[in-house]
Amino acid sequence: METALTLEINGERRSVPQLPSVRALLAHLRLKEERIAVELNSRILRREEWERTPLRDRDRIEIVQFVGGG
Amino acid sequence: METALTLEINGERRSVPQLPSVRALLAHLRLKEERIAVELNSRILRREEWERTPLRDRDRIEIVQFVGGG
Amino acid sequence: METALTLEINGERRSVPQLPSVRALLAHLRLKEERIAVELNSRILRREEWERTPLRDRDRIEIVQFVGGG
Amino acid sequence: METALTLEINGERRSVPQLPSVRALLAHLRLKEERIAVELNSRILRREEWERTPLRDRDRIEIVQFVGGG
Amino acid sequence: MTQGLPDDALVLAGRSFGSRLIVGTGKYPDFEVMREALARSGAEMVTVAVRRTNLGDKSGGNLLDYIDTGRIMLLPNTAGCYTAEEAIRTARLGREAGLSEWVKLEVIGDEKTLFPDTEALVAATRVLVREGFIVLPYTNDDPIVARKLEDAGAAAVMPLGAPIGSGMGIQNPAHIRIILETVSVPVIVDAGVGTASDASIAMELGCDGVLMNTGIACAQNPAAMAEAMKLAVRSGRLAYKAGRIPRKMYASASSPVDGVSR
Amino acid sequence: MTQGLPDDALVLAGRSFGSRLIVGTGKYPDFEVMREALARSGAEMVTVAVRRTNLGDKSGGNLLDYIDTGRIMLLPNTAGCYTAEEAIRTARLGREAGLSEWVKLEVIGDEKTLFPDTEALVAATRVLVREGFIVLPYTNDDPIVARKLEDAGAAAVMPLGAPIGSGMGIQNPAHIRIILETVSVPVIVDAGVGTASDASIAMELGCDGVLMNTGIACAQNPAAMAEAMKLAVRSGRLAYKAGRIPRKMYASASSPVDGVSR
Amino acid sequence: MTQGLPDDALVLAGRSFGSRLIVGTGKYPDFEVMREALARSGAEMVTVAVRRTNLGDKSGGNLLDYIDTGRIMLLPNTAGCYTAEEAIRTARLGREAGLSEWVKLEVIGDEKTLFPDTEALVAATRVLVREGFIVLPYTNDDPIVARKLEDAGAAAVMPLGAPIGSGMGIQNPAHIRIILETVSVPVIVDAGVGTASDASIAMELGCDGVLMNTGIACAQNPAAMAEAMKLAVRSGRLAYKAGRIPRKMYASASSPVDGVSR
Amino acid sequence: MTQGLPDDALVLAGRSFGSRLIVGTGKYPDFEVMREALARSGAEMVTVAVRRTNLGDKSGGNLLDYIDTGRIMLLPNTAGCYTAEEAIRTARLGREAGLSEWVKLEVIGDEKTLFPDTEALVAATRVLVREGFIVLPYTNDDPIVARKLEDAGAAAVMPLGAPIGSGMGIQNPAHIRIILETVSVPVIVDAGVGTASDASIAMELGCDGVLMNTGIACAQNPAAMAEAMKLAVRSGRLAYKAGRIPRKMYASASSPVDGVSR
Repeated sequence: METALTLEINGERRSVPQLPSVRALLAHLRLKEERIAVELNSRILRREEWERTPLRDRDRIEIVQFVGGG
Repeated sequence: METALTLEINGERRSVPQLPSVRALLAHLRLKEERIAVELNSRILRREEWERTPLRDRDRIEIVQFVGGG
Repeated sequence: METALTLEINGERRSVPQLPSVRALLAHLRLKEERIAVELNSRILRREEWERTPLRDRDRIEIVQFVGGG
Repeated sequence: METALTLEINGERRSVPQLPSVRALLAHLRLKEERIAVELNSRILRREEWERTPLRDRDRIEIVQFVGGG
Repeated sequence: MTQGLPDDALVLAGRSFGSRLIVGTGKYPDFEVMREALARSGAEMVTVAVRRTNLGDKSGGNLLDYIDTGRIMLLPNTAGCYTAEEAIRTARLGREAGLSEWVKLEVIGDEKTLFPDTEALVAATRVLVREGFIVLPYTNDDPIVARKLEDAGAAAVMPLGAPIGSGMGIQNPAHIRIILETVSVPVIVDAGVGTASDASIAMELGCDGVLMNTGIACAQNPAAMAEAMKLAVRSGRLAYKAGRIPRKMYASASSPVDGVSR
Repeated sequence: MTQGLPDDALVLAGRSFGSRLIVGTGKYPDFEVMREALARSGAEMVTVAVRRTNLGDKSGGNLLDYIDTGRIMLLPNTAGCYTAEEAIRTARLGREAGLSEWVKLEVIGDEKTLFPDTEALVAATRVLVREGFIVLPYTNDDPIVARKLEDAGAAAVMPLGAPIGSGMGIQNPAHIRIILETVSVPVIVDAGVGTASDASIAMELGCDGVLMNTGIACAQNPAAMAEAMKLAVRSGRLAYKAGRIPRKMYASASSPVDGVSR
Repeated sequence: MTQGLPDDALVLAGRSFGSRLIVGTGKYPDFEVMREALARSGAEMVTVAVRRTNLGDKSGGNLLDYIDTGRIMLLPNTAGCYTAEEAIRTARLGREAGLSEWVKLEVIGDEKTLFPDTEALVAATRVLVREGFIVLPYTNDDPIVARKLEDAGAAAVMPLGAPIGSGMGIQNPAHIRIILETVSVPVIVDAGVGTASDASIAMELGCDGVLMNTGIACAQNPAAMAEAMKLAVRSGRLAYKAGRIPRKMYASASSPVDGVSR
Repeated sequence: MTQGLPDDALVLAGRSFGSRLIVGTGKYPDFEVMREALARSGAEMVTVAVRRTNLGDKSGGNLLDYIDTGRIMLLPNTAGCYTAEEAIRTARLGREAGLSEWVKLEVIGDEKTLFPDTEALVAATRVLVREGFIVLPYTNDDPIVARKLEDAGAAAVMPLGAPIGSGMGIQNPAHIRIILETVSVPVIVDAGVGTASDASIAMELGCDGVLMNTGIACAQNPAAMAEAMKLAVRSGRLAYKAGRIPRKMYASASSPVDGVSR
C-alpha cells in the first residue's frame, strides 16, 4: 500500500489505502451509513457530499453516531 | 283506625294501623326490604325475624340504610 | 456474724449483719441519705420511716437514686 | 432674576438664578452636602469638583441620596 | 400489563381485590357523577355510611342503585360514632343491612379534627372481632396503636395521612413507615389524600392501599380525578416494587462522559 | 379512556406527542432491558447522545437496533458539552446524523453538579434557532433564564427538578410554578425525578411534560419503573386538569353528620 | 434585653420558669461537659431518671454533684417503664427521692420507637394527679390524647416532635398546631429536636417550651449546642410574639420602586 | 458568652463584622421603629437604596439621622436597576454619596419576581471590581453563577432563599449547600427569610451570614423580630459549629435502659 494516506480519525492517527472519497472511507471502515455524521477538517459534511469529497493526506475526520444518553 | 299503634320510629312518634309484624310495618312504610336493618327496642332483628316479630304500642323502632359516606 | 440477715437488695441476694433498721442498712452500705428512695417489700418508705422500720430475713429492698436521663 | 438658568434637575425643568457652581446650586436648593452624589450631564462629579464646576443653561443634573432599602 | 397486575392483588382477610384503591361514596355532586367516578376509579370496594332511613322523602333515588354491587363490595362504616358502644351498634346494623361481616370502624374523638379516639377504637375492635367481624379500623398514625389493633384482631390498620377531607397529603411519612415495619397486617392510608401524588407517595412508602373520598368527590371533575387516583395508586405500587434509585446530593451523568467529539 | 387522552397531546413546535413522558437511553443494564422499558414507558420521544463512533469494536450491537423509530422520535442531546461552541457543533452533528432539526440542548457548567451554564445556553439557543433548529434547552429553575430562552426562540424550556441522576425530586416547586407563569412555551421538567410521585408532582404543578433517564434506567426493575412513570405522568396530568380540592387545616366529614342512629 | 424577657416566663402548675428550655441529663460524654452544657443552656429545669443505686461501684461521682440545684429544678422521669403500674411506682420513688411532686411521665409502648402507650399514659396520669403529682406526660402528637391528658389533670402536655434521640425535628407541625388549639395547658415539644432551628420552629408554632436531651448531649460540642438551643428557643419565642410576615408566592420590593435615577 | 463569639467574626473583603446579620432599612412603619429594630438586631451593616433627592418636600427627616453610622456600616444597593449599565451607574453614585467602595449589587430581571438577571449581574460585577468596588451581588441559587461571580471578583455571593419579601424561607437548601461547596468566598443568604427559624436554617447549612429586610420591617413588632433574628443567626451559627447529631429514623433512649427498678 505505497500510496497510503495518513488520516486522523476520531483523534487517532490511522493509515489507510488511497481512497477516492469520504464515502469510500466509510465503506473501508465497514461503517453503516445510517445515522452517522462526518466532519472533515472541522467542517460537517452533508450526507450528499460524502461521494464527491476526496481525501487528502493529514485530513482530520470525525465520525459520530448516536449512543445511549439522557 | 281505632286500633292504631303509636310507635317511635327513627326518633319520631308515629301512629300506624294495627299491623301483624315488623315486616308488615316495612310494607306499610313502603320501604324496600333490601339493604336495610331494623332495630326493635334496642335489639337488632335478624332479617328472618321480621315476619314473626309482632309490634306493640310504644315500641321504639330504628330503620337504617346505606347512604353515601367515606 | 452468726446472726446475719439475708436480704434481696436491688434484685441481688446479699448477706448483712443483724441491723436495727433500714436506716442502719443504708449506713452499712455507705449510701448517702440524700436524694434516694427506699422500697421495702414493694412498699415505698417515707424518709421518716427509715429509722423505725426493722429488717427481717428475706426482705426485699429496692434503693434508687437519680441518674442522668432525658 | 433676568440672568436665570434653566436646568433639568432630577428629571424636572427648573429655573434658578445665575449660580457660580454646582456647590452653589446645592446651597440654593438647601441641600446638606453630606451623603449625596451629583451627576452633571451624565458624568458623576467627585465631591471636590463641586466647587469648581460651573453651571450652564440646559445642564442636566441628578442629585441622589440614601433612602431606606433592602 | 397495566390492566392486570394479577399477581399483585390486595388481600384482606383472605379476600382478593384487583384494585388497591378504596373509595368513599359521600359528597359527590350527584349520584350520576358518583357512578362515573366509581367506574373510572377501578375500585372494587367502596365505603358507605349507615343512617336512619328517611321515611318521608322517597325522591332522589337510592345510593345503591348507582353502585355496581356485582363488581364492587360495600364496606359499611361507623362514621359519626363517638363511643365504642355507638360504633359497635352501628357496625351490627351495617352487618344486618349489608349481610356482610366487613366494617370500616371509626370511633371519632372530636368533631373538629375527626381524629379517632384510639382507646375506644381498640376496645371496639376487640368486641367486633370476637363477634366475627372483619374490622378495618380508621386510626391515627401511631405505631403503638397500630400494633394494639393488630393484636385485637383487625384485618388491616388504616392510619390517617392527614385530617379527613383536609387534602393535605401524608403529613408524617416517617410514622407511616414505622407502622409498616411494626405490623404484619395490611396498612391502608385512610384520609388526607388531596391529589394524585399523595396517593402515589402512600404506595411508594410500601402501603398496601389507599382509601379516599373527598379528594375525588369534591374535585372539580370527580370522574377525571377518580381515574387519576387509579393510575396514581398503580404507579406508586409499581414504583415501590420496581425499586427506586437512591437519593444523592450530586449529579451523575446519564450520557457517557467519554467520546465527546471536540 | 386511560389509553386515549387524545385531546390532551403534548404539542412541541407544532408536532403532537401522545405521551408527555420523554425518556433517556443511557445507563440501562443492557439494550434488551432498555427496549422493554421504552415500550412500557409509552414514550414517543427518547434522547440520545452523539459520540465518536468506536472504529475498533463492532460488537455489542447498535443502540438504534433496539429503538422502534417508527413510533419513537430520536432527540439528540449535547450532553458533555461545556461551551456554547461545543454544544452548537454537537447539535449540528446530531442533525446530520439524525436528519432532524430537533435537539435537546445542554451546555454544562460544572462536572460535579452538571448544572447548565445558562449564559452560554441562551447564546447557543439563539444561534441554533437561527439555523432552523427546534431547541429544547435543559436549564436551571430560574424564571429569568426561562424567559430569555423563550425570547431566544426555544420550543420549550426544560428546567431541572434536581441534579441529573440525583433522584431527589423537584427541589423547588415554587420556582417551577413561577416559570410556568412566566413563559408561554411548554415547560418540561428535565432531571431529578427519582420515583413515580416526583413525576406526578411535576405534572400537578402544571408542567407539560417530564424527561427522565436515571430514575428508570437505574431502578432495580427498569421496565416496571418505566410503566410506573407512564402512569405517574398521566395521573399527575389528569389530576391537574381535574382540579384538586383545596388544602385545609381541619377535617371535613365525608359521611353525613346527621341521621346517625343512636 | 436578651437576658430579660421577664414578662414572658413559662408557668407550669403555678410555678414560673425563666427559661422555656428543659434539658435532659443523659448521654453526655462526662459530668463536667454536662455541667457546662446545663450552664450555657440557661435551663431551670432538668430531667433525671430514677434507677437502682449501684451498690458496688461508688466511683465516677454522683450526677447531682454536677447540677446546681439552687438554680435548677430536678424533674424525675419514668423512662424505661412499659406499663402504667411501673410508671406510677417509679413516679412515687422519684417523689420520695426528690421530695417534689413533679414528674415527667413516660409509659413506653415499644422499645424500637420509644413511642408512648397513650392509653396507659392517660390512666397513669389520672392516678398520679389524684395522688397530688404535677404530671408532665410525654405523649404522641395526637390531639385527642392531648385533650384526655388535660382532662386527666396533666399540668402540661408534651408531644413528641419525632422519635426520642432521632434528631429529625418536628415531623408533623400540623398536629402540634392542632394540639395547641385543642388544649389550654402548656404544650412542650419533647423529643426529636436535632438542631437549633428545630427548637425555633417548635416555639414559632406557639409551643410553650421545648424539652431535649440527645440533641445537646450527643452534639460534637454539647456546651456550644446548649447555648445554641437557648438562643433558638428565645428567638423562636420572640418571633412568635413579634408576629411574622405572611408567606407570599411573589416578591415585594424592599427598596422604593420610584425615584431610581436613570 | 452570647455577646462574645469574638473568634467567629464575619470577614468580608478583609473587614471584620461582629454580627452575621445584615439588615435592610426599607419598609419600616417609621424611622423610630427602624432605629430600635436596628439596635436590637445587633447588625453592623445595613443596606440603603440610592434615590433621587426629593427637592420639594424636606419634611419627614432623613434616614441617616436614625442610623448610628459610628457602629453601623452603610451598604448602598442598586435595587431597581434592570440593566448592568444602570446598576453600574447607581453603584458609582452610591460610592460618591457614601464615600465607600462597598456595594450590594442587584440587577433585576423581572418586576414580579425581582429575581436577578444573572448574566448582567456577572458582567456588572466584573466592571465594578475593576473599578475597585467591593461587590456583594444578590444572585439566584445557581452554583454555576456563584462560581462566575467569584471568578469575577465578588467579595461574597448572596443567593436568594426565596423571592424578595416573600417570607417563604429557604426554598432549596440543596442548592445553597452546593454553592457552599462550590465557592470559597463567603455565602450570605439574601432575601426570603420570613421568621427566625429561616435564618437559623441558613446558618446551619453553613452560610456565613443572612441579609433581610421585609421579615423584620413588616413584622407586627419589628423591634422584637429584629432581636429574634439576631438570636436566630447566632443560634444557627453556634449549632453549625457545635456539630449536630445525625438524623435517624428510630429512637435512641436518652435515659439508661438498665437499672429500672421493677
